[in-house]
Amino acid sequence: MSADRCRVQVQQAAFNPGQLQDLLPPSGAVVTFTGNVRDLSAAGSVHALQLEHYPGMTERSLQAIASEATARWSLRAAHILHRVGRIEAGEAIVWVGVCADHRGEAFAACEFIMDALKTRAPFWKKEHGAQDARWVEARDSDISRAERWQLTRTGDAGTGPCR
Amino acid sequence: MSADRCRVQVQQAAFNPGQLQDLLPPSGAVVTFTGNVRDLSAAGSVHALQLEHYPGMTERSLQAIASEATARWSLRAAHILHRVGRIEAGEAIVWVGVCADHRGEAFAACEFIMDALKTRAPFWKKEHGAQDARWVEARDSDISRAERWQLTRTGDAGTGPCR
Amino acid sequence: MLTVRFFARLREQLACEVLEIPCAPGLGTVAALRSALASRGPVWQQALEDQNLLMAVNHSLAEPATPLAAGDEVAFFPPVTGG
Amino acid sequence: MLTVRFFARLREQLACEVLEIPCAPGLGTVAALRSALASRGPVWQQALEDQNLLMAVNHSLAEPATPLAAGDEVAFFPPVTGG
Repeated sequence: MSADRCRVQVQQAAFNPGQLQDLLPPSGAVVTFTGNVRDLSAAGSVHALQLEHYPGMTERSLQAIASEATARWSLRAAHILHRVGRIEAGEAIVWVGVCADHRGEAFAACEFIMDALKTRAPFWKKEHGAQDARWVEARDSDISRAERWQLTRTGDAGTGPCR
Repeated sequence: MSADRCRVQVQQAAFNPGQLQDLLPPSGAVVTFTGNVRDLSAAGSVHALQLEHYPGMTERSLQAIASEATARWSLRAAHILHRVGRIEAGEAIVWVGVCADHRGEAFAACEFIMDALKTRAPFWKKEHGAQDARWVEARDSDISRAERWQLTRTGDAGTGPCR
Repeated sequence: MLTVRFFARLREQLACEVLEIPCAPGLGTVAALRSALASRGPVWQQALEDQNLLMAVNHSLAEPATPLAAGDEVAFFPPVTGG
Repeated sequence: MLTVRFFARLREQLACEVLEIPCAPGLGTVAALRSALASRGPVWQQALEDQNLLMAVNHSLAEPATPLAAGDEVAFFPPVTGG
């Protein structure tokens, strides 16, 4: 059960969020998050993103985040899929699906996973606009969102039931 | 845009959550909640639920909840689908999909909608077990979850942009 | 006339889904209507004295003091359990 | 030997993706390795003095004092921006 409960995947291919939800185990409450590439950023119009990652460390980091989520909340599943390579505007870049018996735990765990992923998982975005390309800067708001979870921290990366 | 932003539906037919997500408008952050019928409750095993509603008032109540969500948070869409009639264990009973530019707003609005729905929308569940059927009692935890949102209330049902 | 609807467990207890009641001077509020219904007999009295019952007028949640007028649809029902 | 990797903007600034560096007495910690790399020239010095850079050893986030041993893979990279 452990291996199936936390599932993480890093891939180049596009994916359909609805089809990923169909793969989750039966449970009373399912919360999903899908992040799509927006066609506009603070720096201007965006045609596509180029996503760089650190093969090996990225997967390990996502696994640790999913594992920490299952240690902190009572979950039936925590799945993470993140694309790398070139991703066109409008396409999905990340998907998180969390299953639990109770909706409060599913909501909290899904939001925690996204906040942790944004600050701890080695991915880097380069925006491709009409003329130029530029690296995306990390956002302070992501750091402060992630810090919220430290206040009630009950588990630690690496000690969860999925490791 | 208004009409499309808040969409609520009450139906007898089964539905696929993934297909509903495909109908949401393009946006940076999408959070969905799916509630499925569990095969076990506090009162015993559950073969199916019979969902009763108040035609007219139920739809109006869901519309008011979606509208309040769009008044409180900056959302591109808030869709709610709820089944009525007989629903077998394992089947989806409710689905909420929320789209926003920022994930924090999508998470908050989706959770708010579920908490409001659980305490304000006229639906009543009857559990069918192996031998008997019994009405499900309202849960205090649902009431306290819903009350959290009053603390930071900024909009009111009926004043949202979707009415 | 007032239309009065009952739902879920309450509907079963009363063995009644919908009533048509002529407007009368003593039925000016939801609370007054509720008292009048409770006087129909022991089953009605017991079912309607449940403090957790919710009330709606014309598809909006109502208070005991909510006024009633001819043509209104009033509903009584247990706490909701959807989702 | 130590394997040293650079990612994203840092990789472009240095025009370097991976280095193989012989272990040496002066390279016992991540901070020592970082100093040694910075001494390679002005471009390296400027890129590596960025206080926001993150460091990893063998695929785990590391501190300046994290010790290094032969065979370790060390990485330097800007704050992450996935999701």
